[in-house]
Amino acid sequence: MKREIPILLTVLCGLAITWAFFSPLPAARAVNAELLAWAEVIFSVAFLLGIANLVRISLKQISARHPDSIYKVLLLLTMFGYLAVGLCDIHGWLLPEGAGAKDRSDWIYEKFFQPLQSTMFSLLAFYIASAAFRAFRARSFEATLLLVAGSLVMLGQVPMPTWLPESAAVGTFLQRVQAFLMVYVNGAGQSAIIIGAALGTLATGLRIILGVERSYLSE
Amino acid sequence: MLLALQQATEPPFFSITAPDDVLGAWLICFFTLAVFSFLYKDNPFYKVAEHVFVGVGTAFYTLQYYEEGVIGRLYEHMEQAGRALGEGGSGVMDLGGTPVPAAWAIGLRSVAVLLSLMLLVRLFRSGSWAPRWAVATMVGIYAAIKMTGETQSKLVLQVEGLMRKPLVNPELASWGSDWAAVEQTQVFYTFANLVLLVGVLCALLHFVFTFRRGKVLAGASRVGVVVLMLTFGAMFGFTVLGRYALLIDRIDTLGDYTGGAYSLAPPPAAGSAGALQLMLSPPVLLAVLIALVLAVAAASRKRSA
Amino acid sequence: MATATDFDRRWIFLAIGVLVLGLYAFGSGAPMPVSPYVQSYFDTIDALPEGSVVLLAADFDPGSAAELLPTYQATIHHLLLRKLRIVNVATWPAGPPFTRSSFAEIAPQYGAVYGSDWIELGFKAGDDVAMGQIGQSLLSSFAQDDRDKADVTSFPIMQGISDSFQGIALLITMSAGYPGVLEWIAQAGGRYDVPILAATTAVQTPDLFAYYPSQLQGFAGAATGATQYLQLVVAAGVPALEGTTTDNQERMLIQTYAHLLIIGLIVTGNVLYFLGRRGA
Amino acid sequence: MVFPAFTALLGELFATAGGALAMALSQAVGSQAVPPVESPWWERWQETVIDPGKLPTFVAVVFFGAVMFVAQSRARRGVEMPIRRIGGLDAMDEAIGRSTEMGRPVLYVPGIDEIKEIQTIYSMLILRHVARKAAEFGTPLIVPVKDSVVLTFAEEAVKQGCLDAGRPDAYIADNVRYLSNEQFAYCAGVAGIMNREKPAANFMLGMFFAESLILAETGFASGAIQIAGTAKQHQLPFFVAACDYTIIGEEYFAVTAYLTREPNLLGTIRAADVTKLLAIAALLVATVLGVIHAEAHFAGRPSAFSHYTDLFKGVVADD
Repeated sequence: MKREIPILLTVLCGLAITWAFFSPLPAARAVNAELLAWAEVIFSVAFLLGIANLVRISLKQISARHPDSIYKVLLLLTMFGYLAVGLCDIHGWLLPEGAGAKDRSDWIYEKFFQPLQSTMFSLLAFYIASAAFRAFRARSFEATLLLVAGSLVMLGQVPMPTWLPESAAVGTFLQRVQAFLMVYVNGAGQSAIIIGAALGTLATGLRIILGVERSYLSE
Repeated sequence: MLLALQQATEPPFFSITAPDDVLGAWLICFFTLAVFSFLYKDNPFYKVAEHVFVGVGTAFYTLQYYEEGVIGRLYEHMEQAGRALGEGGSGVMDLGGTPVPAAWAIGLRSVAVLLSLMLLVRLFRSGSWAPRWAVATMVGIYAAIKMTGETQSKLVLQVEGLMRKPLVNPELASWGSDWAAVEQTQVFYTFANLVLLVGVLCALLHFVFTFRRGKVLAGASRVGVVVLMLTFGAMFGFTVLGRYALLIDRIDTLGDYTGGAYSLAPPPAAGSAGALQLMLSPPVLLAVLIALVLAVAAASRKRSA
Repeated sequence: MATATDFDRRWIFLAIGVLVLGLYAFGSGAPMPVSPYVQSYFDTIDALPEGSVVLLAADFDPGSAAELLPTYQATIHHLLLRKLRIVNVATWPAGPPFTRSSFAEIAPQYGAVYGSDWIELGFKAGDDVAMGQIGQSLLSSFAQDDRDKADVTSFPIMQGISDSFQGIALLITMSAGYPGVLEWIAQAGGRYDVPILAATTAVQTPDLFAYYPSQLQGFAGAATGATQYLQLVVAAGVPALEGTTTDNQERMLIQTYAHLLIIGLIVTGNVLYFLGRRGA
Repeated sequence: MVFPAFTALLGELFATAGGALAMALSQAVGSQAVPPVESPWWERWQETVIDPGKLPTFVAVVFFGAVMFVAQSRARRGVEMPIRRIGGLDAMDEAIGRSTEMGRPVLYVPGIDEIKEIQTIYSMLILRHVARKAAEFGTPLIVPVKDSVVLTFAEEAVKQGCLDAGRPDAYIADNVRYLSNEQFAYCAGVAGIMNREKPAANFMLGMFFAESLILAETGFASGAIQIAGTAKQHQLPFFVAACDYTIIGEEYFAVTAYLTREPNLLGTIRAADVTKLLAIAALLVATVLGVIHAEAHFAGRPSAFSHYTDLFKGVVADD
């Protein structure tokens, strides 16, 4: 009961989708669309569980007088506040007159979520600079190749400063070298990596839909 | 000069319909500067920003998946099927472009409802077997989707795509005259595609593990590593480009809010420099405040240490 | 380890901050040469006959909007300039707000009418699964449009569209990662021979060269591709974008000095490291 | 030629079975009628069983499955299957030994993705091996995780590792720590461990995203030997530039096969190798044909080269 039925479900759904992919029949498209909808519904509900986990851990830290508990309260307030506004927008409750359907959630999105996420990622520009000085060493032939190619591509992607003599010619030359490196050498490397990754996905996918790979079940 | 020009229309203090409002400007500047303050040291401003980010982020993605996965795929689907089954309805529904009897549509979709409910059991009894049925279904569907799609486009069509880059193109002139034309010549074309072909073959051979390493395989693997390292170099170059594009955009956003309309100070009398107004504009004022608080905290810690 | 690397890395952070802020306030840009794959992104759109329907996917979020929003808005300008009709979808939840704000600003400039010149179908969950469904049958993937919540088939723009991308001349995606252009190629390009164009973030751009030009007709990669494409669209007759273009050119100049600084840091870091090792 | 005979047989088999199954299913689902049966198997086959555009993918999947099955059964029967040396693996013992001499802990970061990502599952297999080595050397092993489900898997792997080394007492529950489920908060937490507890060996194996740069740099600055590995290519440039040893792309999957010698894994690697060699052969044939038929190809005339590449596109050229 615990393991046989789930594995049977995985194999049945996996083979149904595979049959639907290869079969030209109209019935295949219906089967494919239905199973895709199942996956979407289950994935959405599974995502709701993510909230339960986050709330449980935050409440545990608040009750345990964790030094950061004031921030955990802030986390829960902003989360449930945005959830409440979002739900009202989706179902159209308490809609202020003159405002579009999604304006309230868009406002929270633009003033809270957008600046926070993009600034978090922009910190990496600083970390790359400190890593460039402190950690990127030409310790081996391979690492040296990487740093040289990286520098070449960096220079080939940007306009040359105008005070540089012949900046236009140098700029075009570097861009041509970078284009050759990208289209042919990087093209070759990427193709090999992509074919390798596809074989990995094919192997793992086959083992999952034939019921051989079961490690995801033993949670 | 990139400093923002005066806003044409006067932005309201708070409005959810206007593209920009003063309260929004102050919030954006506070969160941007609070995250940047982490570069100096982890501090209360950063902790506020980090926890608001986790709260708002979790809520945002949950709303999207609720609206699409639960409302869209369940509620609206069942409603549509119900209308089709009703007296005026045709009894048939469209599913993936194929007409399907509405009764079947409801029956099949309720299986997804059942599986989702089994997933929720994990909230009450953590060790129970029920959630595994839902996870197993989802994993089976996604694994098959990925396997079929990627075998087609990343294996078969990728190899086929490489074949369509032949070594010889008879239509090209054999030698070029100036530098710009050299790329249109036969010699460059053949050399470039030879580099591509040999590069792919050697990189693939580098990832062959279970065959005995003869001289040929070891040599090809060496060339393969060179190709891979140049590829990683190219990716490194592009990552640097991307991160700085993002940083410049954040600084540009702060620049936009130095405009007078957002500042606490009233617009300057004609002719006098807007220095006071700039000082009290959201980015500048908040930056100074945060720096002051951190400096005072650092000084008091040094005295007490 | 070498003492050279023990010094406080915040000096480097300060150097980066001063460089970027200084150049942002006082720097000025210059036009760039256009790479072949960006030129073919422009030419593929230009070659479409008037009135063809284009599927435009906003697959990005705030974190990647800095690199993709300029190209997204320039593409909308370019499509409306060439009198092409746009069906907007998104496989990233954070996409639709950008679609709403961009069309609210750009559509009036071309007198575009919602429902016949463009339509917003909103977000579809399911990653590659969603793309497979959109490719398989667009009409059943979106029962209602995202703006008026009206039945999709009631809009004139959707009339000519049926399953397997029939009626859709071109697929363009603003791709920030997964799901993105690679999954569109797998789920749509691999099954229905619809031409695909993409604008991508810098991190994802190197992957695309393996697909160009056999499975991906053209792409505007990273801020560089965005700037070059903006130059082409302004030259094609979109004065409204001149401001954004000079902005982007000024940003590219900041990138130039930032890259020179990074290369300088790598070189000095290695020189000190090797001197330190030989000296110790 | 063997090929047409084989497809004829397969076609007949599929057409009858496939046709019946498809007919039953489409009747049940109520879609339009299926074409009459008497047309030759090839037309029926195209209508009912397999879309001709997908034929090459179908052949690829069936071929790969067959080779994998054969290789796995041979591996189970103990047929020796050599796996080439991977730099990062030999350095593992040396790195853990160094930590023991310096009396410092070992750090193992299993990536930041959930358990459904295959790289995270394989990272647990490697973690068990590293835990065994650490227990044998008697060095504490710290495992920070970002996902509560991965936490349970990691605890299990370390416990098993200590048992494998015959030292169940070496397992310290507090050393497997759930830090945060937010990417950069987790990264700040791991950086804190690197700076405070100063591990002398850092293993970073699994699925990483933008935070890999911060981990690699902080680890380098703390003076630890760093061995990193991931299958996805995006984070490899930073690992190669900042770490002592890097396990690249598919080498990552070979690590688990190399360490565990599990027949399933060995069979998979073997099948991937055989398919790669076949892809290389197919490419070489295409190159030769391409040179011979260059004029025809660019003039758009059908030639042996165009027929050959069409095979991979699945378009059956009706010449």
